[in-house]
Amino acid sequence: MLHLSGGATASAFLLTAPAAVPLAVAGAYALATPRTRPTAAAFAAELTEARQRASAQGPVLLVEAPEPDQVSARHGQDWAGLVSPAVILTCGSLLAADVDSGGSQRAYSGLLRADALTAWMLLVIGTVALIACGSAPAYLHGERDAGRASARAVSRYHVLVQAFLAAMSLAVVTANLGVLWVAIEATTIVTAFLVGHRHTRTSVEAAWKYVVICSAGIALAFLGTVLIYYAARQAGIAEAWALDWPTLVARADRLDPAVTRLGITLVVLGFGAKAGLIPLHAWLPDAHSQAPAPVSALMSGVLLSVAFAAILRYRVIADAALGPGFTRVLLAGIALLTLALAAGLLLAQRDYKRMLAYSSMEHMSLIALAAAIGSPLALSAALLHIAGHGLAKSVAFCASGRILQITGTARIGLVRGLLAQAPPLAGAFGLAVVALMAFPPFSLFASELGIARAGFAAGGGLGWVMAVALLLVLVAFAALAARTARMLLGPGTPSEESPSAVWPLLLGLAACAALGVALGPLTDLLHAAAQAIGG
Amino acid sequence: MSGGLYTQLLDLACGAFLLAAVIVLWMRELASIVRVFALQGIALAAIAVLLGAHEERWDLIAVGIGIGALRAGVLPYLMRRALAALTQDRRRYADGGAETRETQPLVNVAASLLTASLLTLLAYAVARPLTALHPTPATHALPVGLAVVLIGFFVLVTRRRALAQVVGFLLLDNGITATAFLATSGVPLIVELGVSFDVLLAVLVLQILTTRMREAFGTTDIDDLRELHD
Amino acid sequence: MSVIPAALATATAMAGAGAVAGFVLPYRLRVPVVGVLTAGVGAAGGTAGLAATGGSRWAAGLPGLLPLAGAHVAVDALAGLFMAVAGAVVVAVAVYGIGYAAGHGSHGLGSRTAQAVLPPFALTLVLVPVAASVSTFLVLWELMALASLLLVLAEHRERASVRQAGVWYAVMTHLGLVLLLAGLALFAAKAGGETFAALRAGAPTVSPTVRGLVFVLVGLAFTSKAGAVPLHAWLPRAHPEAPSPVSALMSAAMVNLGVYGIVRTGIDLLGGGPAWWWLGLMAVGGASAVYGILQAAMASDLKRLLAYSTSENMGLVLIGVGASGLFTAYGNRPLAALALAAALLHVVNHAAFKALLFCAAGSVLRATGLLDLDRLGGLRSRMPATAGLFALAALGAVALPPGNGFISEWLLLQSLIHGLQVPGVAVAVVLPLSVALIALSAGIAAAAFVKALGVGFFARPRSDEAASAREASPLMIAGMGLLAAACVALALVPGLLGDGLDRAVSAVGLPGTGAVSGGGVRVRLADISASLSPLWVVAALAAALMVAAGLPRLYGRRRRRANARLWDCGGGAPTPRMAYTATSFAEPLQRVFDDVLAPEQDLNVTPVRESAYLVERVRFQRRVPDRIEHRLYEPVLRGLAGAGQAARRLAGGSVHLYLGYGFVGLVVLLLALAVGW
Amino acid sequence: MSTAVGYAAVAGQVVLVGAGAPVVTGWMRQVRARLEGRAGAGVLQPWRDARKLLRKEPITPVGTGPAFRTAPALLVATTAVAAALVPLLSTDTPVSSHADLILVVALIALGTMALALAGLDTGTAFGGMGASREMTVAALVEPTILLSVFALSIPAGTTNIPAIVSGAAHEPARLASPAGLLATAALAVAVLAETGRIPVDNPSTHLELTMIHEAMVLEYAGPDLALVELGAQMRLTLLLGLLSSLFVPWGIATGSSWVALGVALVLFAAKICLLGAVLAAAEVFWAKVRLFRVPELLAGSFLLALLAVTASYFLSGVS
Repeated sequence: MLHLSGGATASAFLLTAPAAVPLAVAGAYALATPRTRPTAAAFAAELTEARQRASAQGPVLLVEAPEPDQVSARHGQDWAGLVSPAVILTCGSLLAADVDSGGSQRAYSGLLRADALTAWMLLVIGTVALIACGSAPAYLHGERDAGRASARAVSRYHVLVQAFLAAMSLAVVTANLGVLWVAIEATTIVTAFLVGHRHTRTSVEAAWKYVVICSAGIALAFLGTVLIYYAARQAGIAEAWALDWPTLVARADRLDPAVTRLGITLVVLGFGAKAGLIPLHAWLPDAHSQAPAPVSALMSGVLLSVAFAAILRYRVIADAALGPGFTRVLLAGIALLTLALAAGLLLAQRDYKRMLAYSSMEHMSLIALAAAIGSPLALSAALLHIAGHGLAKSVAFCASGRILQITGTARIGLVRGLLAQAPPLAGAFGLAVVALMAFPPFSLFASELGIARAGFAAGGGLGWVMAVALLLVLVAFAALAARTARMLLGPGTPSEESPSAVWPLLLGLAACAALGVALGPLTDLLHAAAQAIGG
Repeated sequence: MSGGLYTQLLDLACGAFLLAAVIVLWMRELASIVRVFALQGIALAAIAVLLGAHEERWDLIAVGIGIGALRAGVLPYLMRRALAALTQDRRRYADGGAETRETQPLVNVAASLLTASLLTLLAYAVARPLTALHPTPATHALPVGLAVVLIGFFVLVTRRRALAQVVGFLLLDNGITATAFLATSGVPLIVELGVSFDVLLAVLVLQILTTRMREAFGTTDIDDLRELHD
Repeated sequence: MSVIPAALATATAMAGAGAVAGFVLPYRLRVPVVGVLTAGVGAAGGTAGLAATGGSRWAAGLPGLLPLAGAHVAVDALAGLFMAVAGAVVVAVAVYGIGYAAGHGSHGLGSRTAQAVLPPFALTLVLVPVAASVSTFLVLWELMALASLLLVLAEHRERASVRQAGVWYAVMTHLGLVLLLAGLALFAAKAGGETFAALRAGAPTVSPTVRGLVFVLVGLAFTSKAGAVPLHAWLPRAHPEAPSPVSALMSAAMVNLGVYGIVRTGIDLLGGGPAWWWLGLMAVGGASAVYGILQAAMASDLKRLLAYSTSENMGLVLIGVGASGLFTAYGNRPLAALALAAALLHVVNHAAFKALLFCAAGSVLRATGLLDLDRLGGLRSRMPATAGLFALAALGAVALPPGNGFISEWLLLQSLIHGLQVPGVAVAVVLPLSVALIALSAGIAAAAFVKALGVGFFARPRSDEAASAREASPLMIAGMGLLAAACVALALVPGLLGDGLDRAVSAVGLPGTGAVSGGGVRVRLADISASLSPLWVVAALAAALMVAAGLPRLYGRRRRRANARLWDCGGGAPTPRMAYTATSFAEPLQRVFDDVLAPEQDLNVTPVRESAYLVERVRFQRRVPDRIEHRLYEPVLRGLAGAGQAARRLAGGSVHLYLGYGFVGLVVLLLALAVGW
Repeated sequence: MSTAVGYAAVAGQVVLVGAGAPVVTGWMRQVRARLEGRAGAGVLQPWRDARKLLRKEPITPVGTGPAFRTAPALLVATTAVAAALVPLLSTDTPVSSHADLILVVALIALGTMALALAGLDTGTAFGGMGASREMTVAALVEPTILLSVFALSIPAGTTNIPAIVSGAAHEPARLASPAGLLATAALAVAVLAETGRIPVDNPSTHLELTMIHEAMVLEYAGPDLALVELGAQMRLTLLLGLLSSLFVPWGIATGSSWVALGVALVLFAAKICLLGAVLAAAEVFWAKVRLFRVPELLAGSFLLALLAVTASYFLSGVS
């Protein structure tokens, strides 16, 4: 691999690395798990620990004082997690340079394939992962200090996060719809333990809901995939290519409409579950509120979008086979319902991590709405929205994790005067929420503007849908503004907070703002990506 | 194998497959449910093998056997182990007896069966275009797969025991696999492998979570999982 | 011709430098540096505006900026007028702001955030009129909203009410954005392009229904920004809670942009419309004028009073704009131009005196920590400069000669009175009503500002804080002085604005009027003539005043004034507590307008413990709530709260429920597919 | 030549209003006294009062400020300027192009406001009370006057008073129209309110329950009080003159001849005396309205004015 002679090898490397490197890092973490104690004993200790916690119905502080030399080692370990985001980002940009004029790169006989959408998504994954992994050391440090994380738990955390990144990267670089499904299901399994990593009642509950609901949903998506495959086979596509996305797109007009319709419905429902769309959305607030903050950031920032990117891929097939009307109605309906639900639940929200989770649903439904509109402008806006939301939401979640550590509560009503207490952190959180409320210069404004413009331009009732959506967004905005203001504003006494923990957050905010001002070199990529999914 | 025999055997297998799903709905003792589920796995394997034999594709037969091993062997084994763990704990938890029975599903048995029949009808209605696209004995049986998917989902929704929910999820999965076989004689191997692996992992995850739940909540009644809400 | 881009680039660069300086510099340095840079932004923006009102034009496209749309900018005389006003206000307020923020610790306006946001806010005030496409406009509009929001929140550590105000402001401004976005996006979609040029070109092809819808949506949004009813609720909250320089900027520069928006979209881009648009706009304007000033007359918080007065003045401006549109709809373009000129002149005048009023109120706040008129008083001797400047501005606000407000209101009345030449029953009913409303609001405005000045600054201090007040710092007075000079200039020689005003009016396609020229205001149309010479009025008044003041000296024998105790009908030397308060001053008016204001009162009688017949304490409380808010907003808020509580049940925690959603969703969709989509 | 007459007319108006105002008040008091069966103090008594007050020592109550000291002079000054503008004697004066009706109304309001501020400046309960009531009344009177102005300016097509007056003098039919009558009635009520006469205010009362104007000026003494009184009397004269000019315009010089000016002077004196007598007589028979019912009265006149405008529009619009 080191000897990159031919273009094919290079592209194969670029396509493989985003998934392989995180996997390798995960493996390295797994091997480097501290072996100071026999594994079985550690397990037993952990088990008793968990039981004691359960009996006390709350976290019991079992502080294991780290030895001095271990501390630096652990810090290095925490920072090593930045390798994979860096690799994903690099591969994403290198691929972007290749495909931003509309071409694509293939490897392993089409199993892996990168077009502009892939590059775009890789860039988003890489950046969000950079923020999440960059703020992980501070978060883990806080967890260790509070005695909530043993060395083993931290190590397992790293392994799972890296595996999670690998699964998501695989989901965007594969061209095979079956592999895409496998990769997305894999994210569920990997993150289940991250959601439940604290062994408390609530985290177990969240993990159970997460796994059951997502697995059920994703199973439906598989059924849909099977039906599409069936339709493809009946349309005369060979077995090897019947799940190949480019082939399906090229020959979608020959697919049987009735079967495709059924398949697409199931796929939208199924991947919609992972994307936080109604009706299988309910895992989302629970999982996001229980997962460690960096993981919440990853889940909300990219996992949802990766799942949605799958829907975008299927949408191209469906539109070619059925005309745009079907997915439009389906997606618009789902988007509106989701938006209404998210807005309603934001209104009386009392937990700030759940608040952020519902805000994710709000934004995913906007993206879904853009997909329903389906014009080039709308699709570009959707992709830009994916990026902007990923950045802003990951910053918000990472900041919320630190806030949780500082204040010790996730209740909005119990947090006061945060700006006075921890100005840099609260400032980052506030700005992230401002970005999520779609104020310029953050890119979410530009994308919402684009979606609205596209929506009114589309006609055929979508104007009304857009109007209702805008009203619901207003409701969500009001709820978000009131809650956040309550947390941040007011008098407070300054507390110790190292500003160094805030740099990943500021980086994310700066990136989000920069995207909102000018896309610069990404302009072509965005347009090519929108073109790749039918814009 | 003659066409008629093949059709009859296939129909028989599919009937058994559907019947097993309905019986799961009927049963209350978790151990019996697991047993029925294993039988369904065998029926599923039979479908795959029959299809393979009909089309004279040895790889399909192999896949069928593999699936049979997974669904009738490994998965029931894992669940039985989890069940055994629950039973062993009886002394520690006073209500242990209730843990192995689905005493009070959210919808009672009679209504469940009625719903199952309605769902089957729905599956037939939905599957019409599927059959029409390529009418063969196999695709004629497609509604069975869809019906099992729906019934599995229904079990998932209405059963209160963690393990019963796992079974529901697996029924759903069985239904999908059956659909895949009946419609297209199975998806490509790499996908099939991935799917099976994922299902296995999902069950493992759920099993571990069941244990943790038992530790944290003292029960595996899913209805007690209500601490996270708005 | 290159003045405008150069000036705008300078302004942008200075704003950027100011933002950085606000973050980086230590407290002692940052306030003066940011202040100077902000003033620079204002000066540069004002220069660009003046150049535009002087006849320059500039347009450019910046496709690299602003994803998915690209930025388009253009400056014409109309934009120039608003830029010039904003720039001038920014300069004066920035100078004032240095004095305001200095020496009061690094909280509030002196904090890093506030100082860093101030220059960009000034920039957006200047830049909003520059936008020449829907996206550019909305981006700048929202940037302005965000910057002002952050500034409104600057003093959140001092008062809990700031948070409330901030949330209200944020939500209302977002409501405005939603309306604006819907309206403009719809317009752009139907007109086939989102640059203003495309909109202008495509407007005639858009169906009347859509045009009407666009106008209603956009009009609601812009009137909300202008602080007109019914979407005014943010204004009386945000303005009092913001630091005073910010209130001044918001009230004197930001609200104007609502008017700009209406003129730009309604008259320019949509190219005018049927009479009902403009009748509606005039109704909104008239209601705001009277309702705003009534609330102002009832308010006892000085800044709240000023905020409601902004509502009133914007109402007057909207009446003018509406009349202009109405006359255009009936084909009388010279008269339309006159009405528009009057409205724009009032925008300028209002900016001058309202900025000064808010600054003076800020000085009072800095000196006493109070804004409650009931507890102020006697400031004229402790802070004479501030009191004098407040009086000067108040004279402008009550629209009496020789104040500057009089000239524009006079012009407005002239346009309405002569509007009766235009045939049509609607006109016959609406114009007299508008005149009546303007007159009524002027009358009540007099009462309101007599209260503000007389109770707040005259008489004797009613609290220790007021008694120990100290005059504002020289920089604050200098800033106010600039504004006062503007007020005086506008009052004496409004003709200075003449050409600029004409060009602004002709920029939207109406003929120039030459209404304001030379030293006087002259209306000369086909068969009307009326004129007003402010300089003559002032000279005559001054002469008469000298004569009247000299009369006793000529006639009387004793020239020296002797001091004596207050007589007070023999009661003599009453305590400050016995003086009339703002609340009692407003009581008769409140009685008159009982039905409109619907005051709420509580009477609590606490009897002595031993006997039910002996009263220990009587507590009487009366509040004048914002009735529109009561009727319009509270049901919505209650409904939303109810919806929120109801929605919580959807996330009840049961995994069965959650799976049930999925199951039902699946079954419903399958059924739909089965019965044929 | 014409300018000389014009300047003479302006000067005559100002001097007439300034010097004649106490006489008009004296005349009204005399008429009233006679009607009430008293002998009365004589027509010149207000003059004698003014002279007495002017000779007294100027007093500044402790705790009052510049507003208190300048208000009397401002009151007189605004009225004097208004008197110069209103065509009491001639419509053809050098200032007639500035003689805008809105400006005149605003100048009168400015005087009212100055006095109200002075009342508040004393810091006494009475001063505040008077100011509050005065401003309440003024707030309602101002729109009434403006609307009447509006009604009258519609036929003339301008708000320039000389133009309105000369137009009316040439076309008497305008005044006899329903609009003209309604406007007259409305303006009459407004004038009563603005000048503080019964039934709105009682100029000779000092009861705190009822007084408006007097409460504001309680602290004035000596020359200041003289100016305040003079100002009030001038306003009364001016407004009566305005009423007469607008509704009985005959006799006012429209050209520039000394004879016409002389005739106008005589006729003006006669008109004012007649109006004053009518007003005084009415005051004898009317009672003062309760303070809190004053707004009803004013609202009524406001409606009359509005009706006048609408009627005037429809009547002139039909043709």
